[in-house]
Amino acid sequence: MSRIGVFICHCGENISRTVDVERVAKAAEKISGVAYACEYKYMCSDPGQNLLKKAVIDQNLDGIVVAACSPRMHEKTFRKAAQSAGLNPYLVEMANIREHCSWVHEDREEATTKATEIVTMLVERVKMNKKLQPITVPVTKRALVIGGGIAGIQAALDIADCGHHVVLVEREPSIGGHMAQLSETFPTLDCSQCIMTPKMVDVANHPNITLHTYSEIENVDGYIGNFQVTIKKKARSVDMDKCTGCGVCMAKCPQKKIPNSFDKDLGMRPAIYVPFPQAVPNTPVIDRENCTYFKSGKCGVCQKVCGPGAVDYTQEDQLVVEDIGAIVVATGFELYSIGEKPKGSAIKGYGEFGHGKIPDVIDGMTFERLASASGPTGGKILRPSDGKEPQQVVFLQCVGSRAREKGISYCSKICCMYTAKHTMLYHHKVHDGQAYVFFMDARTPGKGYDEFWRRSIEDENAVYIRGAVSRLYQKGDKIVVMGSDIALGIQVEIEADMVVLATAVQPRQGADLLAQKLGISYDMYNFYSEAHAKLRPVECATAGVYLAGACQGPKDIPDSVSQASAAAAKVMTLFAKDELEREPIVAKVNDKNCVACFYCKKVCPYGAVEEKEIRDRQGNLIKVVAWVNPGVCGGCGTCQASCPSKSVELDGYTDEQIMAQIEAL
Amino acid sequence: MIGPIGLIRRIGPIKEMIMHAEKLKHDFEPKLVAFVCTWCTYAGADLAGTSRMQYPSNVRVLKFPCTGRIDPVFILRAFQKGADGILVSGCHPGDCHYMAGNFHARRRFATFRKLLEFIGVDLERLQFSWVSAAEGGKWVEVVTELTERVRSMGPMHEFKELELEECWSGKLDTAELKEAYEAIP
Amino acid sequence: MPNTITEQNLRALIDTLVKDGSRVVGPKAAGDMTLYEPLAGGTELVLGVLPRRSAKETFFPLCEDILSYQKMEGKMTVEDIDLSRLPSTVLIGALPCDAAAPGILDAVFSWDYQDEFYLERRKKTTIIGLACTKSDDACFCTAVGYSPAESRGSDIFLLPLEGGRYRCQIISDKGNLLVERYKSFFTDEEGGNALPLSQPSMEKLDLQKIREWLENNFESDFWKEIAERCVGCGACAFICPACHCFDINDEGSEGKGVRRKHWDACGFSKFTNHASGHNPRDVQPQRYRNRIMHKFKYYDDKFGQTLCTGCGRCVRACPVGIDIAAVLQEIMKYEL
Amino acid sequence: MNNTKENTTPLVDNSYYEAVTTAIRSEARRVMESGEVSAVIGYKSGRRKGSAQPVIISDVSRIDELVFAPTCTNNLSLYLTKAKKEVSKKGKIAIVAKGCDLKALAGLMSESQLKRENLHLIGISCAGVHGSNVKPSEALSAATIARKCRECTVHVPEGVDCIAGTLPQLEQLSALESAELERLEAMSPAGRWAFWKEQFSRCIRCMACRQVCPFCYCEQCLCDRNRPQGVETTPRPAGNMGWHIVRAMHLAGRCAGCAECERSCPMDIPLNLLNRKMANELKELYGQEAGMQPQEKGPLATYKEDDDESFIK
Repeated sequence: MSRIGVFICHCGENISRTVDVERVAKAAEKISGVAYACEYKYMCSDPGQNLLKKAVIDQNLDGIVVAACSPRMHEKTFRKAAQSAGLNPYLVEMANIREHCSWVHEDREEATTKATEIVTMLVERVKMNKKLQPITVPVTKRALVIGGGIAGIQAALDIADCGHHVVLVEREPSIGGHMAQLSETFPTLDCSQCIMTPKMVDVANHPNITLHTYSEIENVDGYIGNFQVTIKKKARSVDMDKCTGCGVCMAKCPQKKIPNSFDKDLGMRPAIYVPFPQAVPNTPVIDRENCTYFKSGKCGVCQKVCGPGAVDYTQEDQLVVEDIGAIVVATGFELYSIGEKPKGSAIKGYGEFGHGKIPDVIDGMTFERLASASGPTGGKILRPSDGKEPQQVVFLQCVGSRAREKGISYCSKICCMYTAKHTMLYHHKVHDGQAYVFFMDARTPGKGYDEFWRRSIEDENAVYIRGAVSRLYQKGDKIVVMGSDIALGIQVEIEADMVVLATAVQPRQGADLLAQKLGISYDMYNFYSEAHAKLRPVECATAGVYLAGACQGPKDIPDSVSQASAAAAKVMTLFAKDELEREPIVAKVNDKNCVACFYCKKVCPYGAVEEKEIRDRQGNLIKVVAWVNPGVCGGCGTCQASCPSKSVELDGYTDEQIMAQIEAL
Repeated sequence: MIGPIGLIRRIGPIKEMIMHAEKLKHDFEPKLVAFVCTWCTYAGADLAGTSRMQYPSNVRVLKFPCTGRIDPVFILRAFQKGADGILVSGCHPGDCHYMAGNFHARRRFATFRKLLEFIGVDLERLQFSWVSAAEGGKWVEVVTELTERVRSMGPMHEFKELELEECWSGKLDTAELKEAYEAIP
Repeated sequence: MPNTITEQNLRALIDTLVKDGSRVVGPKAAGDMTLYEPLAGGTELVLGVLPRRSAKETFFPLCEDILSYQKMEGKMTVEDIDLSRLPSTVLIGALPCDAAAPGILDAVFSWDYQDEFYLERRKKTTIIGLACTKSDDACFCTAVGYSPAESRGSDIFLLPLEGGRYRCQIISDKGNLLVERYKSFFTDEEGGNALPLSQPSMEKLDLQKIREWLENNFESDFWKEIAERCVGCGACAFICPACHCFDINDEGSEGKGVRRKHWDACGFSKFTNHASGHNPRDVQPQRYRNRIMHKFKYYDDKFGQTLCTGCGRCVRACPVGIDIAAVLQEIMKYEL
Repeated sequence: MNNTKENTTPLVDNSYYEAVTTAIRSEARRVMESGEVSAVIGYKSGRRKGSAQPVIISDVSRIDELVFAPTCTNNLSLYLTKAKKEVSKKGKIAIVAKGCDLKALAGLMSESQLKRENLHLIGISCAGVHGSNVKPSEALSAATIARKCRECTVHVPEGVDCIAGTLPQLEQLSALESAELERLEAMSPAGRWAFWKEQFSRCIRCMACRQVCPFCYCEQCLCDRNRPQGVETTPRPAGNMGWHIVRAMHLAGRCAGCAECERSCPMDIPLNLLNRKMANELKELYGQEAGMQPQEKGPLATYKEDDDESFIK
């Protein structure tokens, strides 16, 4: 006979406003097997938890149902509380009468009935709950950081400084990411490269960091503490060990007219190249698509001129497997290309802004390269079409962002600030030029941000027009920008020399594919999802995977760096122990009933099912059965639903528990 | 994938009906059971809660780690135990927390519903959906639609009738039995 | 002395019995087959076909509730079945192999424990048997001591005559009572000549010898040889007029449910499965041996009858062609 | 379940059965005598004229008991599964298999229950076998042939070690089962429910359908489990419906179509309609069906990312 305790939470008034909690408690008392039922204002508070602990001891409870908020919110809290009172934490279940009841229904009668029924179902379930013991698994104290932008670099350095080994993987030939492309940074206008490159060098020199550039994640196996990550090192065609970075090959390469994507295609580079002079590692890569040797088999100049003999045309993609304990994902962002509709995206393009057709309509990053001292124009603001200095520049904010009808509803967060910065940089370089900004709102929350924005208007002469642009078109060598000024209620037409679009910040293309390899979730825009928006903002729901930077959502540099350090701290917390405790929600096989059809093995997404031989004492084979490796099992339960004889059961979600709930319908 | 924007607009009238119109009383309130995965749909239903969206109170939610864990027997049992409509909902393809559980579930239920259809169960009572953690609005839409549909269909007699039936030889031919039988809603 | 009835009147009698509130059970078309089922009227009666299932379920249902329970606020209440609700029944058109069975089963159901469910139904049922005119090569009633004209077990026994009449023998008081009450349906004419009855071909077996052989051959290789092929279903037991094993199951939840009694079969592996997981009859030959032992030895030892009326149903139904008559013939070949 | 209006003219000449019987015996003798196999699973005659029953022969002297006749209906692969632990499976075993039985053997190999190298397959060029409720002495005719055989696509087995007999010229028979399926599919849901309710109400839960099924080799059937009870064990309409739904679901994607369940049902429930329907659906949905060669994964043990999801909102 069970002795279940039922605790109904008012959640202040969040629940009790619509649910008659006293009535629910009274009804709960009458359920067979319930030994104690009560209601309380805030169950999650200290006194609330104490109430629960006291009842566990005084009433000798062997199961608990807390009817309160979502288990996703407080299940851990109450399980911990019960555990401290001596009850196995897995004998605690939560009845969600807030998110699934009081907040979504207004009729008090209906909500009370529903709450009572939810509680009844959970009471029946908890009767079938079994005591479970946490599973301990060893932790490999090596971290993988995916992405070598500022977030990835920060996370890698922090973890490495703590004494743990870090494997840093970057897709491009050099680390540095977007920050290496920027000219100056807001709100201080210090040079981006000046603060970025030392960190890049630190990474290269750090004894605890293994750097894989020009590499991608091929596959991820395993689980927290015990990942096996396969990294594909793309063929560089240059031997990293032999190359001294002298740069002769690049100077001699006859192919010199390849648009450099680092410079947003404004500058040119040879076929054997480093993306920018301060690249780390400073080892060139042969762009095989554009290399004459690879295209026609003729040339081979770089190999001939290379003193150390580092150029190797025969190099192939290489797969490296690393044992990893924790993964920090810092794959960053890219700017929405408005000219074309990204494949498979729900987002609609902006044909009306002429991007991609009118050469002097550029995006924010292109402007950064124009303004950068190391950029294609040496820091001069010259428009791409004819190299003239633009006298009137129009900046458009919220291109893509906050445009629900175009498919993106979020705010890209950094554009207000960088557009303000752009107007300043422009004004600094073209003193008599005029900057216009079309904007919806100026969003400047951040230390020193609003002051910075005001400066662009008050000191740097930028004209801010509140309103939207409906159309722009080429007229001679001018671009006519038609828009409205809603403050004055008039139509505006500006003949601009150049237009800069603050396009939306988006996750990297293929972010969803990486997420699928990692088994982490992502939102409708492909931004990675954190485990909890407020309380677990740097962890993924998948244990052992952490997030840093703009891959989770638009972020500026300080936010990315903070999150990176936070993720690093999470990794270090994990690495502080030799073993970690896992939720014991894993599948177990009943050896007696298993007939070894291995349906479970066929459907297991984790490869957790193995074949086990059962032998008698003399060593004779009795039978072969399935066996689930508890360390590898992810706990999805697909095996159980597939098992014809139900010889495999997922702890925590057994058939008995579920059937009990169904019986109580 | 349906974005939340589109949804809010679509939910509008329903929400209005619930919140502003005179609350409609129905002769029949169906019992709905939702089998959902914890990572996507359960979280989506939580989001509907935190966003204070309103939907009919007929649904009871059973939480599973993954749709891959949901056994067709549960559906059968729920119908036998009085469910008038059933919803099975999980993560969108590719979003499964366990990589592939929902893919397996998709095949399993594609097959199972064909079987139920052949047996003569009206599939209008059985809804499958993908509702992500971000789609509180879609959760509301799916639940509201199913509730209204099943309400208009009336109670699910078939399985409940079977529960009360006996083989002829075990039947006690009494008025009481007849009465009990006729009392089935 | 009313001693014949026309087929027309027989059917009319059914109509009247039904009208008078009796449950009338008899062979009735069910899809492509015939089953003993409650008749709504005389036209439903099918004559001259051996129903697929035996008539035992008139007394011993496939499944019946024996009590119900409910727990309210920690208190358990148990409600018994009101047996007075069981309807008075006439089993009509039972062939000799079926009509004979209840007489055999009475012994076990009223032995150390009085099975009130069986006995109450038995008490309330009048059996009108019918001589058999149609047999096939699976039939072997003659081999086990019965015959197509066997009236044992019937309260009234009908013998088909030429011209659509039946001669009726009143066997018991119960039979007499029924005939008295519905006298008008019967006539006291002699009727015509008796129709030829069926003639099962199998010779009479020496059941005593078989019993003795069984006594000495519990551990014979014979069992493996004949029953290795047995798949362990319950088809033979369930359609058998004499098999009477049952299981009791509680169905429902902790709070509310019903206790049910339903047919079981010794061929099932779970029939003897212990809670510990140990199964004393672990393989099929052991289970089949029990079937034969029970029918031809144990029951005989205890109650002096064999549990087989030779209806041949199991022979026809066995998915793997196990032929109990052939098994007995096999045993007969052995030296004692 | 046989249409009595059908023609009772024998479909094949008796010499065909004699030839098949001779071929089985000679192959069985060869592999037994050479010591290649330890036993032969085949058919032998029964008491009733024309009847046959499965037999497991491990003694060469008994080889001549083996026969083939229209009553050799059983799918013998059943005897190789774990459900039949009384049958010793040590060493290599020879088994007589019709085309439909061979599909079951392939399925069992896919499910790690059998290994091809442990089997010597004596395939039958099969003209068809009796349906249920046929008097054993009757000849194979349009009236007595099993419904499954009318639509057989595997008269001649493939990938076996020897083929017994040559297939005689066969008459094209009408596809009764397909027609019945179509009839049911055209019904309203309520009509189908009434049909199956009526069929299942006759079920006595004798479990013959399960026990003869080569794929029901579970150590413990889900339907025998009482903690928790997924399906009521008592033979009442509710549990019967539950059992048959679960059975069909568990066989979906596995059933090889031997229709033994339907033949063995003493209550004539057309169970193969369910199996056949599920096989059709799975073939249409995922392009997979039971064949004479083992498959790595059945349709429900795998998935494709672009599987149909038109039914999902």
